[in-house]
Amino acid sequence: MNPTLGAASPRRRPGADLWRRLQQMPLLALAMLLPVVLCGLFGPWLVPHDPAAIAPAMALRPPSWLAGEGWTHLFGTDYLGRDVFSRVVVGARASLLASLVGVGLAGVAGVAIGLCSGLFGGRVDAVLMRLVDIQMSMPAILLALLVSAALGSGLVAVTAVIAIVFWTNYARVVRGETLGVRQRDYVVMARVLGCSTPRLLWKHILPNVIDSALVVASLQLGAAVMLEASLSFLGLGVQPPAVAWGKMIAESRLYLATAWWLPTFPGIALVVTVLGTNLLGDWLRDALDPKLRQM
Amino acid sequence: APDKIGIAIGEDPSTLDQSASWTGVDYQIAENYGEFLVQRTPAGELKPGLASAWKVAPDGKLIEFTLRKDVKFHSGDPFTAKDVLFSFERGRVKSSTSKTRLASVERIEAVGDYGVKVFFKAPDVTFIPNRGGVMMVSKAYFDRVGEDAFAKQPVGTGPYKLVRYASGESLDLERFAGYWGDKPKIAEARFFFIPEDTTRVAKLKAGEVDLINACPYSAVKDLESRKDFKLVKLPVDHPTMSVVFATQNPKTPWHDRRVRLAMAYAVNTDAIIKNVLGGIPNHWVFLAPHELGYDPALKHYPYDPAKSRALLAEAGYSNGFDLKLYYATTGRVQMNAQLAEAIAAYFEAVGIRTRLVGEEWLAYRSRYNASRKPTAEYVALFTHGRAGSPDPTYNVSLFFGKDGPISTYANADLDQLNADAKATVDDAKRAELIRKEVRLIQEDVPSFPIYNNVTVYAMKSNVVFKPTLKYNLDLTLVKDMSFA
Amino acid sequence: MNPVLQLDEVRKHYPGPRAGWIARSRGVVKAVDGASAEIERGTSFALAGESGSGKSTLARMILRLEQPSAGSIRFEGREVAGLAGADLAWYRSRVQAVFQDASGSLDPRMRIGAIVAEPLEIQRAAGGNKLTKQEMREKVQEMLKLVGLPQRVFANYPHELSGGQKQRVAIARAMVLEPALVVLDEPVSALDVSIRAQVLNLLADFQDRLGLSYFLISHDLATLGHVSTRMAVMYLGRIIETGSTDEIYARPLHPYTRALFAAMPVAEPGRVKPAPAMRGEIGSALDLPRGCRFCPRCELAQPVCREVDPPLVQVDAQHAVACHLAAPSLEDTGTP
Amino acid sequence: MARYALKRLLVGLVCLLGVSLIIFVAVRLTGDPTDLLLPEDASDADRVALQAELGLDRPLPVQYAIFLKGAAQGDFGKSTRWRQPAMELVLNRLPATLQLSALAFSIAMVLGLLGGVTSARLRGSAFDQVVKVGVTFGLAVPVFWLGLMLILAFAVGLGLFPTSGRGGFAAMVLPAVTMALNPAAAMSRLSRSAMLNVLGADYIKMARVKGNSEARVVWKHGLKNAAIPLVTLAGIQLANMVGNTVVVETIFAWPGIGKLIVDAIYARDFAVVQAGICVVSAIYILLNIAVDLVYGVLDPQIRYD
Amino acid sequence: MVQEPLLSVEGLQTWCFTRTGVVKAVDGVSFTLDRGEALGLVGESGSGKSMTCNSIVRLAPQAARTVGGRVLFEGRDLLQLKEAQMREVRGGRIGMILQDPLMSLNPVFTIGNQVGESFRLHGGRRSATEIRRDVVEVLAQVNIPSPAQRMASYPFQFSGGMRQRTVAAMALAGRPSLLIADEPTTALDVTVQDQFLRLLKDLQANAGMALLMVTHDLGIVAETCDRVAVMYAGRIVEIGKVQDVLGRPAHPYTEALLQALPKAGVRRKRLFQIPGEPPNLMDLPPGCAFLPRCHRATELCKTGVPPMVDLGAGRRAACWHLARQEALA
Ligand SMILES: Nc1ncnc2c1ncn2[C@@H]1O[C@H](COP(=O)(O)OP(=O)(O)OP(=O)(O)O)[C@@H](O)[C@H]1O
Ligand SMILES: Nc1ncnc2c1ncn2[C@@H]1O[C@H](COP(=O)(O)OP(=O)(O)OP(=O)(O)O)[C@@H](O)[C@H]1O
Ligand SMILES: [Mg+2]
Ligand SMILES: [Mg+2]
Repeated sequence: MNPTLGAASPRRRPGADLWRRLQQMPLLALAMLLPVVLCGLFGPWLVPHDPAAIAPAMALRPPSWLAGEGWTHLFGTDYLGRDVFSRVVVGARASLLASLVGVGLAGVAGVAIGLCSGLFGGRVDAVLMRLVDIQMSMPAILLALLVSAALGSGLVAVTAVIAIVFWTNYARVVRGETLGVRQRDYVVMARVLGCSTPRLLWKHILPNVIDSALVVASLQLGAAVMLEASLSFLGLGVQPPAVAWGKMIAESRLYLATAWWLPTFPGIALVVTVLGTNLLGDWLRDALDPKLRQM
Repeated sequence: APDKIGIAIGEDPSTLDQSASWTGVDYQIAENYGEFLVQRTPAGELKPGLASAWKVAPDGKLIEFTLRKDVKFHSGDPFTAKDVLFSFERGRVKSSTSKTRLASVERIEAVGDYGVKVFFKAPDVTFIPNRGGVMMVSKAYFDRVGEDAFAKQPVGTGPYKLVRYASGESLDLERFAGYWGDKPKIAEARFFFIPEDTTRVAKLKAGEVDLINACPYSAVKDLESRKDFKLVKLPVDHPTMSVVFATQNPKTPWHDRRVRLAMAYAVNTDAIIKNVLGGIPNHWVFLAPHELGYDPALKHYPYDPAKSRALLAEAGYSNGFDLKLYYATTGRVQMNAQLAEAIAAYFEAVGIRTRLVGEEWLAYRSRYNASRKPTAEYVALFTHGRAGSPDPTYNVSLFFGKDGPISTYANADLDQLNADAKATVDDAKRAELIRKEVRLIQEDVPSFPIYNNVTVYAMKSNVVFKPTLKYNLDLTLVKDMSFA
Repeated sequence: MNPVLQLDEVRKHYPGPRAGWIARSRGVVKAVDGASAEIERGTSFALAGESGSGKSTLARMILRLEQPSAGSIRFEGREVAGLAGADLAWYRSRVQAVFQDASGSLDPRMRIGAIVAEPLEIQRAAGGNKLTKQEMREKVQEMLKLVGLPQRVFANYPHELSGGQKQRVAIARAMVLEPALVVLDEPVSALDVSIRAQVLNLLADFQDRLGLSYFLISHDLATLGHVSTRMAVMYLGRIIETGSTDEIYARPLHPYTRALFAAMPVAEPGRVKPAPAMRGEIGSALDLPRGCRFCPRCELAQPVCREVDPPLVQVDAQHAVACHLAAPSLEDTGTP
Repeated sequence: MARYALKRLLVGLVCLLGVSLIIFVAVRLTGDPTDLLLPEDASDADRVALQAELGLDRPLPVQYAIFLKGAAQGDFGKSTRWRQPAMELVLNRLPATLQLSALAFSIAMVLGLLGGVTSARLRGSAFDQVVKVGVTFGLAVPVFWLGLMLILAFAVGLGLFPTSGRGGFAAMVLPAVTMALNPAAAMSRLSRSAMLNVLGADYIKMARVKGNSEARVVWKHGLKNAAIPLVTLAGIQLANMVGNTVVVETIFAWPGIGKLIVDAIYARDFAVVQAGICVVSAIYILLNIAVDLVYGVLDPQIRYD
Repeated sequence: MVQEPLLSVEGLQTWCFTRTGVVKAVDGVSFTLDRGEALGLVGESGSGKSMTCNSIVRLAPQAARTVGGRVLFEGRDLLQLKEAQMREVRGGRIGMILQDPLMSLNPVFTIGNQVGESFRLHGGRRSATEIRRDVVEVLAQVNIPSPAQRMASYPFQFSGGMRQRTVAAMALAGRPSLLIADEPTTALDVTVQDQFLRLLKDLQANAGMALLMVTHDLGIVAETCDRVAVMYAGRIVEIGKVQDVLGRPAHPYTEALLQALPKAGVRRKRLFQIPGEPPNLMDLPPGCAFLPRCHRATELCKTGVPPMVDLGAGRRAACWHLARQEALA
């Protein structure tokens, strides 16, 4: 619709397109997520203190710089005298692992089911969508509780719970997208060319519905960390010595009035992560939409 | 002074019917309107209650109760021996706790309207300390209203009657004008059920209630520093938070006494109590000082990591070993997870590679039951029976006896000693036997204690409350409250 | 006479629209209701008609995206509906298509090179050719050159191209297998005048080079007249007039065809247009009128028109029409 | 329309059956309730006897059949924890949850719509940015933390509202706000993007061309067109609220159904879990049907008959 | 006596500020329009026709800003009016028909409601019955059969032609003195288009309304308009009476446009095609914007933007060759 703006101008160098897109990267989102991801990957090597080393005599000290005691305990210490900063840094791994793997598993399952449902329609669609309905009609947190009560607690259980609770969203969204894409001219054209169903799914439909799945995923990452926190609140989160932000926040609620630094720093980490993934999601949505990309 | 009081407690009772009460919270509420045959004073002494007197036969197999004649239920029905028989029958069926307490009873007979004879299969020194096992309910009322109304709108003989109950929300009590005993000072009480600790404390701070129970240790310092509030600490002692071993499996490192001892030496329980638990709980070696057989000479396992490592090396574990430490992630014990983390860290420090396995209450309980098998590999943070039972022999058989239903330990010498002690009615002699038992256990380390529970009541500074001592429940009896 | 494609009384009936997404549908949409035509090798056949008259549906049936409800479609003498396996792959390689919306018919996630190569790849997978990757690449580049696109677009995505460029990509894709028949469903309607000319010229070039046949759909009569040798006019699922394009341009017989020509705007200032010989709104394929389907809008309608559906009658060798009044006595009764 | 609703109800019933089956199996996977019901020193014989009494010794299909038969007659079994008919317990607690959900829902909708629609209108403005941050906050803040902070600030600190419990409108404010924040954020997000989609449409431009004021353009011409996805989300949110009140109910000691079900899960009180989740699911299904019927009102092209 | 024109656009500049640069969508457009006159605005896609119309009523998209020029309408500069005053003008003195009839009607309100809204917004205080009467009247005026009944219909229940006529009815409701129609018939069938254009002409003649019609179909211009302006790359390159411009095009772009049209009779002749690509408005060559595609291009054309040359009889064109001829003459 806007040929004059087409980028096929004669002065384009190879790579220029990539550079332009890089420039439009959500720098803020990356700035937020990069430290988080670094912590997740290298947390144990970055920390000033052993996050598990207890020192009961040092319990519940406020951030050391506030007391003019230098930078030894940047974020203070917890009820066992452990360094909160180190725990927040190391906690990134479990939080990210549970949410990334959980959301990833949910995504794979949900996308596959959504694709089948949307492409084949009819009875397959009816059955799959009823399954989605059934799951959605069960309250998520209660479902999560039931699952973790059955699986026991721990990182694996939390991840499984996240996957089980979240797949339906993908299934619905991808199904809707597939229904739309399947009628698009390029899919029709692929059929005119004699495309086989697997090729159609893989080459034409999946690449065109995966965006919305990615956007859903980016939104769900935050929700997944929250679910982890809620499970911890109800007593079923990850297990020590594993550290996760949700668990830290949930456990520190006893100290809300007396040791503000306990919930605050993991809380900030959580907010930054969710904000980052949401911004990234917004950007993804725009960036992956070729029409918007042109503007 | 006001005569209405608001109280926030952690949980709903599971039943209102006092004859069916079986959990701690049930008793917290129900003992305000239901009563036992025998009473306890706030100081913890036993005194006549609905039974004005009782006589224990010399062989300990029969107790004869004489009932008060002036007692009326809230429904207006008089209290008689028929009610006692009915209550015992009902309690045995309806309440698992009562069933246990009445296990030693062979039969009960009424002697006229105001006398009751209880026959035992074997002497039971816990029967009177347990105040006669069940709270009294009215047979006449039951016959009149039937099961449903009886369970929903229970009547008792207590100083208060139950007027309203909203599940999950609150419960109202009102002074019973026809009460046989001393008239309590407070006319009305409302219990709020606030499961979240922080909220419960907030409710007190906001002035919405006058008193809360199970005040979290983390809030104690803050409340103590404010002059509007005061705290009452009640040693409940039982159960005693301990590290418990399933000792029977020879394949496990802790089958070796030295390893268990090493682990006891590895944990700085004093530091935990002081820094993590706010210095509030008690730390008894085994029994509380007021208990029969208390041994002042007995000392704690000291915190001695060097000795711990030496013992481990001696037992052949100089490189440590892998350990799974089980603990409960839900349930009513506060700061369980924190405690588990601390203990795990101490074990790690002497080379024991500890993996914490937190389980939700039921799974945790099931695992404990399963660990009674001699093949079990089991070390857990568990609430063991040490101090604060009706009688020390009762807990020893329960928790340390070979056939003890919740024992993961077996020691023929101990069993023999305990059998002797149980059969000894003479207190001094029994005390000596108990001291021997305790020393034996202390030496063999089937478990080692971390702390003994002290529950904290927090209240506005104008509230006067004397909770019942020397008893293993944190009762919240309105009759013992008043305003200054 | 060697027709590439023969349509014989082709029909397509859809279940009527559903009221809401769960209620049962009512009625039948007769999207195509008995269409017959023959397309000669190397020529262009054009189809005109009002929106919703069934042109695209017919095209979809030829492309085997839809099975006809009745009638037969034969390609090079073989019944299209019965093709399967290798035969179907062969058919897919012989019949190609270009649609109106160029941006819609190019997968936005594929690069131009991959789009144009796709028919080759599919045919290779089906055993239709044995080209190497390199040969395919060369072939694609040759096609891009033929349609007048610079080599560098090979690595571009469709959205980076202008509308005319995209339509040329779509044409390149259609031509890469050197098909016998190309179905063109309004290939230039969305394009600007200047670009339209480029694309039409391009199509003509390909026809000259490959000797292929076009089945062209357009409602722009000027375009259609420029391109086709034979044409047909559809109205509500039925071909109401067909013949050589010149003949129909010179002597439109059906009142609807006449109205169509009359309404066509011409860039000749001062030309006085005749009043439209038509009234009312276009009918619905859902409930067709009795008799002639054009008669509710026809200024000339006679009683017979309301009773009898006129068949398509050959008026001369080059011209057939479905109108009671037009064939052959229309001249006699006098035109309005 | 009635026929359509009936049809949907039937489908809903099938869903409910699926829910009950899943819950039935899941709840039994979580463990055996007898451990909780028996005193610490109970014998194995006691356990077996109790299992028999609770009917847990029978094969699962038989148990399920018994459950279904009872449920069909409105009997969902008796609570082992509270010793009352399970459905009675659930229904007693339901009004509190519905009340809270309704208020929280209203707050979420008003906040979410106002925020989302206005930031769509003022796209790129400072307001838009503020809403964006607010939305993220709403999506990132753990509910329990928020609830406790609100209690500390508004109940303990300022004394404006009660800390907890049920009683009067004031008591509902804090829990409702706590519950509303997350859905409000989601609503605001969705209404912003739905509104942006709609605001680009030609009929919106047409409305401007006609001389409508900007407010009328947005709230009259825009909102009704953006409404379908919003109504869908709203329906899901309202339904989810009923089921996801657990945390808020725990913190605010709100005597609702969520806390009941969680307690029941912990107590392995199968009957209450089953009854509770079935009720919540039924509400969800009914709300969904209602949402579909609302579609018909909003979009003239959708007609059910 | 020279009558003041109804609309006089002078040096209008509307630029789009995008992430990648500034698009000078409208860059110095000037024209006048008298009362009762019909002016066609033609040019290829993206040449700035819609942007010009939108700028007149100040409804250009968010990214766009009118950075220069004046729009004198009935003596007032529309660009200086307050938003509230502008709302009075929109839909009141100036009616507008947007491109796509399917999309211009709000799908969730009835036809009656939407047409009525135009009356409510511009007719002063009137009762519901009065408005209803007006709606019926205007719907009848645009040939909607049984308007009283069809008022309760929703847009999807109308055919494309009926929808288009409803949009016209809304535009007419305020009794405008100027009607702007932006490609009013692109989505329509020829027969329906024909009907609609006839209607538009009738209304214009009967109500004495001026018409500014955007299209890229020269045929439509020939049939409907008195004068025509040809746009290329954000500027008007030629303007004059329809017969003159289409009959003897002065600007090479106009000429090319006419040649590229397929002629119904002439089959299989190669069509004239304008070489090259449409211009990139973000990156125009320094001289004449049409230069890269122009067959007359010379070095002269690179010297700068060609000036408007008056060719007499209200005809003007912007081409360096014409300028030179004039200079020589
Ligand atoms: N899948 C379908 N189900 C039901 N009806 C359909 C379907 N596809 C097309 N139709 C109907 O068939 C009729 C013919 O449609 P078709 O798309 O073939 O028309 P067309 O002549 O190509 O129109 P246009 O010029 O607008 O492209 C229309 O009334 C349309 O609504
Ligand atoms: N929001 C926008 N951001 C950037 N550029 C824009 C925007 N809107 C329009 N343009 C550009 O402004 C120029 C003029 O657009 P306009 O819509 O006026 O063209 P037009 O002549 O009406 O074309 P058409 O015939 O396709 O309707 C185009 O090049 C277009 O790309
Ligand atoms: Mg079509
Ligand atoms: Mg335009």
